[in-house]
Amino acid sequence: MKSFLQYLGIEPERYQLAWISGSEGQKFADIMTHVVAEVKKVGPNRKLREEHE
Amino acid sequence: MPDLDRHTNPLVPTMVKVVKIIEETPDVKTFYVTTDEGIPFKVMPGQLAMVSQLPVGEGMFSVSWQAEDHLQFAIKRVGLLTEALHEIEPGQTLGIRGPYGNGFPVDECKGKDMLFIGGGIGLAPLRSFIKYCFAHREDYGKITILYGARSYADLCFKKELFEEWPQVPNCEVFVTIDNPEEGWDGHVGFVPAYLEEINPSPQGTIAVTCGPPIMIKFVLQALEKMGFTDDQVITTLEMRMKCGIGKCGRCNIGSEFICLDGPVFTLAQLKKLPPEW
Amino acid sequence: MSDYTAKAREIAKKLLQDGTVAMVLGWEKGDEPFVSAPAVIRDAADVDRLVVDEYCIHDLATLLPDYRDRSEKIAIFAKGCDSRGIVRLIQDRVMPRDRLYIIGINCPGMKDPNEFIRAASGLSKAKPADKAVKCLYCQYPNPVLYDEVIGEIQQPGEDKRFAEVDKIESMSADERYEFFIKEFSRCIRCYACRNACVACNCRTCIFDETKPQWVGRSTDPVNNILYQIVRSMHVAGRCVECGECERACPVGIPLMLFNRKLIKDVDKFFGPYQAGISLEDDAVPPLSRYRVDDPDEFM
Amino acid sequence: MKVLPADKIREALNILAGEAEVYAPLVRGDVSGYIKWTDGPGDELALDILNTYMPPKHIVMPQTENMYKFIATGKDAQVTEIVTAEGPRIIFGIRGCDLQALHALDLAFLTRGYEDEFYKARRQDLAVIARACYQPGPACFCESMGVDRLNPEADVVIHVLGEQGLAWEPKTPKGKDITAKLQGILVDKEVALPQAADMKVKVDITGLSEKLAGMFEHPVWDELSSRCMNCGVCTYVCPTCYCFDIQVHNRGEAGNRFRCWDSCMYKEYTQMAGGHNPREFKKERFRQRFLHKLQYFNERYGANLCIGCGRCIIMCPNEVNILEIINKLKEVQVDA
Repeated sequence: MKSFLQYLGIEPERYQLAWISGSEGQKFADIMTHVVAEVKKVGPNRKLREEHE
Repeated sequence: MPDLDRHTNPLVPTMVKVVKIIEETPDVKTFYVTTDEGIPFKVMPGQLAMVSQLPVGEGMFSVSWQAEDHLQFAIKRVGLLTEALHEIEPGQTLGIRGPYGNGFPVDECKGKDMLFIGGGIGLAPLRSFIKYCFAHREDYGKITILYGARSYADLCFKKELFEEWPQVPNCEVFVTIDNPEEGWDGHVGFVPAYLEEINPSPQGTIAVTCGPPIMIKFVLQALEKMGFTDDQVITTLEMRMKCGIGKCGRCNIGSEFICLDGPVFTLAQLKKLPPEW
Repeated sequence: MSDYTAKAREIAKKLLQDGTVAMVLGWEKGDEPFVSAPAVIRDAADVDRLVVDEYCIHDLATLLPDYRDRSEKIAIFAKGCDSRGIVRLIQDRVMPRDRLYIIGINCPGMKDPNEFIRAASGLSKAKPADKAVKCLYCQYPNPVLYDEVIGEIQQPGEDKRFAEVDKIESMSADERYEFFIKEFSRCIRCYACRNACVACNCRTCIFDETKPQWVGRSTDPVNNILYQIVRSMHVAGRCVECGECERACPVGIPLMLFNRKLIKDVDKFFGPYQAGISLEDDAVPPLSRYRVDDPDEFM
Repeated sequence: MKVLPADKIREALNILAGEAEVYAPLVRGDVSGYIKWTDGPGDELALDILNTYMPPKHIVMPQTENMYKFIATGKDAQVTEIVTAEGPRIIFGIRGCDLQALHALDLAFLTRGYEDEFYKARRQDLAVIARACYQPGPACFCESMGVDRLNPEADVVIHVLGEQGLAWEPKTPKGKDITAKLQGILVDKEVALPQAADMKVKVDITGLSEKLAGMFEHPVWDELSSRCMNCGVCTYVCPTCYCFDIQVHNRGEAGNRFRCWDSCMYKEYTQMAGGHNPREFKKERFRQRFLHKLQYFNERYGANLCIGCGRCIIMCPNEVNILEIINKLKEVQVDA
């Protein structure tokens, strides 16, 4: 999926997937922080948004 | 720019408020809707209206009664829209457009004995006609109501069914449920079979039926066996509808549109149409 | 291919006459020499309608799901690509192997009747090609599964299937996005790509599902592309590269660019894997089975 | 006769586009259709192909058309705007077949009960510059469907003369208005109109509608539908297929309800919330399409819903051919 979205021109930073168990609170926090930081780097998304008037 | 309050565009809803909600059965609720200026439009028994919950969707429902100051819809929870409708509370604004369809031939039935045969939520459209007959009691002869549902809990309009309607002069009410259950000492069995037991006379009688397709099918057979002619039998059909005004295409049976030319047909009319219902 | 038709009629006649099958899925001629069209033959007396020529491009396996809830035995003609589609249907439990009598066709490549019809119609000035687009990169001209086979064994051409995918991959992200949005802006959402697909065999398609509705029905580039993302992901690992989706598309969207990208990725992450070439247990599509060592990269 | 010289056609379209939306037969990449004229790069005016792949119906019923906007907050909801797309539009170069299709749409949307106001808004200010069709194609059978291809009933009729340009014949007051706007570039000239070629395909549909009324349950539908794969290509490229769906789109509290083309070929089209589907299988949906075209529409509006343009034959991926179907329907025996 990631590779496919990238192929469509979507920045890979925007789609991340990780396995986190219910007991891994810290891992969840770390990954979320990481995702937010990565997405901030690429800026607001303009692609695949419904410009439906 | 069209006037939003008084637009005449048949595809754009008018806003109405839900003033009361009654729980009829575990999956049927009756909604009372109205506007500050009274009912949004007048409907004849058997006519339809498109009810929408913005933003969920729109669905066509039979108006189960037009009271003086509000319209009633008895709605069964079956899909996405009806599930959403079952979640709302009084005070909710809904969209409504209509009235659509032909409605029951109330004038043609004047002077006749009336036999109403309903199953499940199929009583909702019949109810508008039944109550119309009661409101114009002198215009109609003997009124017989036969109604069935899967269980006692699934019977709609219980208060009317058991308390009010049996009190109406020259009116008989028969109720049945599909399977025996504790506390129920009434009739048990399917509607078509019960109909044959009651064996009403076709003499000067109009039979009106509405219910699940399979019930309608067997009721029609039973009526035919009892000697009802095709002109004496009226039923209402349902189809998926989107526009309500005979344009969008899907609700046709042959060259007739259910939303416009129906939903009420006599069996004689139906037999001229392709058997696609 | 001149002798294929006679052989096909002979086989079909025998199968119908001795009661091996109740019907034959083949092709018959239309009203133009360049039209061969799918045909269902139930009577041995009608086998002379059958033809197998260079215009028999349609994947007849696409029609098999119509008969899934019945029990009669069906004879079906299958080129290399079609036979892979049949493997798919058997693996997907749409059609049991023993209800099929597969008459394989070793296929030298087909011409696309639609290209000819369009050229002849006066609606297009494009010249029809000698070989249909979907046949250009064929690696399986000979059926992978059959009860009987017609014709000489064919040699596949050089494997250049991913050349165009590689070209897209070498573009920048924005260029890729612009390219696809432009292509999909002309999609009319007729769902021909879905219906022409042998891997699209769900009883209720996600796009027909209304509770809830997953993809918007409005026709705009974004909803169109979302539709195609869902569709192609759905057949990822199950696409047999028959190219029918792209052929069926009335507005010429290069849909195989999506399918081949996913084929390439599935092969890279889970492979080596080719969909629909074997009925063995380990030939089940990678995304239809679970293994502890499945890679995360595809997610 | 007035003539629009070949080298002035672009200029004429630009003049008209200054006052109205002009839709002309254009080729754009792999597709052709009646596309809004902007004189943009990549669009090629296609007067030398027979017809466009996509029909002109979207001019009066866009594939996706917004109907109204709303806001729904908590228990409140209101319609905030009804979107009616009024304003002058011109279709340029449409042929008799597509024009007759437009008249069929008029019957469906503007007669028998309600008027469809969204359709009406797009339709009422529409001027038609139709093209007399002298060279029908091999899949064309419009004459059999009652189309007058040489004298289409339009505001202006044009005759394509090749290098000499277009003979220009205003027919109605609306057509005269349009002609007046092109005063500077139209020239008066004696020209010979092209020789009309005969239509190769003919099919007699007399009595077919009546015959079909008794064929609903005929087994022939099984055979006829066997080739079809139930995609919607034929319905979307058909200039007369007009079925639509009503859908909603919202983001947060605000949204809009729109309608979009729908197709009787899809299972979802008649799928009811309770689970019942009167047209569950391929045969039923296939039959619906052809009966609607050849019987139902006729019974209801007194016209055919097929105008013989041949697009469905040309575009069908599985070679379903309405002519073949009509001929087979005519052949079969119906028990009285």
